[in-house]
Amino acid sequence: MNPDEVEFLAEKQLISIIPTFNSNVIHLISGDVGPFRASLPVRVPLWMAINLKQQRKCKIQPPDWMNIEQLEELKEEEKRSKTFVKMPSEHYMIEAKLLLNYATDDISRADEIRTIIKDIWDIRMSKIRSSVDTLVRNAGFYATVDHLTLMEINTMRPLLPHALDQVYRMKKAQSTRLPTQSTTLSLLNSSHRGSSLSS
Amino acid sequence: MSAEKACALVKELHRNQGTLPPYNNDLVNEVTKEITQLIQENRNDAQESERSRGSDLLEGVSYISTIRVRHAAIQRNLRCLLAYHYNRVRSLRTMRWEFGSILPADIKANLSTAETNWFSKYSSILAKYMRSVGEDGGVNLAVDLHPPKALYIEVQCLVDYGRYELSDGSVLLLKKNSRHFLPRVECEELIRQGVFQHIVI
Amino acid sequence: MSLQSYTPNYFSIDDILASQERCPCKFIVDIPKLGRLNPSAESNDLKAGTTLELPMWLAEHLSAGRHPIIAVELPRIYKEAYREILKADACAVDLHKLGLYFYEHGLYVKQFDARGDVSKILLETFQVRFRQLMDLANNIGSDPAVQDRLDSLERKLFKEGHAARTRLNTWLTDSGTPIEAAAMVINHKKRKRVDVEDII
Amino acid sequence: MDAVNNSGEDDIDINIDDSDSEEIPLTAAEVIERMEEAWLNEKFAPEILPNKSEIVDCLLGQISYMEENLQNLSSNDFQKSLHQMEVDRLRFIITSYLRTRLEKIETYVFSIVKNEEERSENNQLLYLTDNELQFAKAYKGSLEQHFEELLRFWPGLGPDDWKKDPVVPNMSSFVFAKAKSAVEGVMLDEANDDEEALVDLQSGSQIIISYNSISQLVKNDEVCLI
Repeated sequence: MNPDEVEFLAEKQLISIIPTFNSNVIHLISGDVGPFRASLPVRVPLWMAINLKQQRKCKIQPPDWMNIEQLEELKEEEKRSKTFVKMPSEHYMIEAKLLLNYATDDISRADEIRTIIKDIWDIRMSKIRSSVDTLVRNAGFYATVDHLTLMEINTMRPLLPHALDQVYRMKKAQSTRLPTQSTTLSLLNSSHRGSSLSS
Repeated sequence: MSAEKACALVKELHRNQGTLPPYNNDLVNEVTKEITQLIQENRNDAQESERSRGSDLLEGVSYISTIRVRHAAIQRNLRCLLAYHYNRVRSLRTMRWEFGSILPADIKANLSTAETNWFSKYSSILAKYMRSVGEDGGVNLAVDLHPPKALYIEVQCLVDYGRYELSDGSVLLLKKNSRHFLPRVECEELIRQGVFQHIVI
Repeated sequence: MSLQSYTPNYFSIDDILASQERCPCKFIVDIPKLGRLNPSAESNDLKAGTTLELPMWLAEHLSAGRHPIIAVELPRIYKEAYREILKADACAVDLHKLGLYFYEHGLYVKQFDARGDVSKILLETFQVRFRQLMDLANNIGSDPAVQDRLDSLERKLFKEGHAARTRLNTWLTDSGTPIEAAAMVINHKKRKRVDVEDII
Repeated sequence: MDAVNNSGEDDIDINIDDSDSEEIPLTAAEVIERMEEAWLNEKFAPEILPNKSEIVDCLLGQISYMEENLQNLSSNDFQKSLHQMEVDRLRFIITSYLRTRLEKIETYVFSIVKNEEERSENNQLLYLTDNELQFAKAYKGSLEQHFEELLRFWPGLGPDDWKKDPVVPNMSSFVFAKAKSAVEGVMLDEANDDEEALVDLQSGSQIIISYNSISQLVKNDEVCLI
């Protein structure tokens, strides 16, 4: 899957904005949003928040976890832990990327936050690489990937599943032969096909 | 005998992955000739084996293993021949999605007559399917290939394209290097066809 | 975009090319009229006892069934001497040089190896070499020369992995991913450019 | 602004034909959620899955209703652009889903048509929609014709080996999956018959596993692919 498709899935997540305009409820197909009252926070899907922000119609309220203290703690925990730590958001990387790109002015200490999140991502990526290697070496036919976010899982594609597919092929019982070969019987039948001898 | 020519057809596709080389009529003819000859030889030998088995006087000659070797060669030639045509058709299919229903002239020139026919047949099968989806006259599956990010995007024209009509009826003159700010849905196909380049700021 | 990882099928170009790889075969019976299979002999018939290098598709066919015509031997690169080298340090071996279709050919060859050693060495080699393939695809401090030492199956995995990594890097660093021209359209333009250069 | 007052929160009466064949009224939001899930399942499953035409048709209906209403809005209405964005997003999922299915139908056309005919004979749930089946048959016909034309040179009866050994999906491909509820006793496919093992999945747990171990669970909506 393309990373922008994963991003697309994450964009339906709700986030708080502070609108600079007034408007009635908007009846989207996916449900109602609003009403919008200037300076009163309201929850909208992420894609809409970015869209409104680009039109300078709102400020975005960063999610609670997007602060230095909490992220530092998370980073330390991720370093200490052998397994993957549960992230405060299912799409932490995407939210961070979008907000840091489009709403930097709404986030305090944005640059530091960017660095810490990148650190956390990198630590997790390196854990992912060693687990992928272990999985292929052990020829495991099943593994849990709990606490990994969708974007992180997607970074294992296509290498991990495709490598396991090949391991599986190689492990398959010795006796199996490819189906393309014909047996002696059908061979003689077809070599006589159309010849005048076939009675 | 060892299906070298047939394999050369397949190698030709392997060397040209991602494009469609000219249809190799000569080589295809040589392969079909080889197959026809092998079949004929096998028939003759089968008859001779049968005849000698029928007569008590002669020491029977068995061509069973000869026939078997040739049969393997026939099967192999056939497989390569079909794989050549199958994989070419699969490329044509991809081209229908990427270039649209009208192929560039130099690509068209690389097709056999049968392939040209197949291409138009595929185009109409596909169009018929797209029209049948939903209840309101169908869905165009050749657009909306990417998750939408913005309603309007900036594009630069890469060729002198000429007049281009938008869905609201207005007409644009597309010149090489001209820049436009257009609804994404209106540009997507031209970007895929290499007329526009999407400018990301 | 491919729907799934490599799986051989009747129309598969890779499987056809892999089954073109040869192995030594000894004829058990005479084959009248087919002396021409042996380029170094001039007789009309092919005599029992002759050993020839036959492509796998033919070897497989002629050795099958209740009345095999030939006995197939292991190709050199799957014999013990080479297996020992692979066991010692699979990562150091230039598989590409050993056989373009090292794994695919091996998967055919293993049916002629009753003891299962070939099967085992294929799997072990793949598993041991996977890490360097993955690192290479992810651009992480791997020697780029490694790419030339991959066999065709590994090369396929590398290409897919590398393409995915490039998309991810673009996503991580750029503000938005541009919509791009279709792959065949790009190839078509490239070729046109080459043609023009030929004329000039 | 009431021109665009559609059934955002009302129940939409669509009949999802589940195995227990109850009529479950769904909200539009739930329909979208199912569409997303169907999209991902179809994207990652090696085989073609039972069609979700009732969801697709329902959403397409919502989209055309919305687009009709949008025509009455002035183009600088900022609400219009939000509605348009949402419509584009939904259209992307639907078309991507349908494209994935078409691609599978083309790639595996011989086995898909055959399996579908067997299902029809046995009165089982059909996987393809009517128009997909029509497309599949026409596509198959076009290939057969192309090959038959090519094989006209063949002395006597032309061969049909290529029909017997069609391209089939690799059902043991590895996929990522998530348990929607707790599932007990998933049979692992260990490539060797003698090494079968069972695993239990907790609700919400994520795994990588070979598709044939969970294909039925995906179709029953107990597990989704991610």
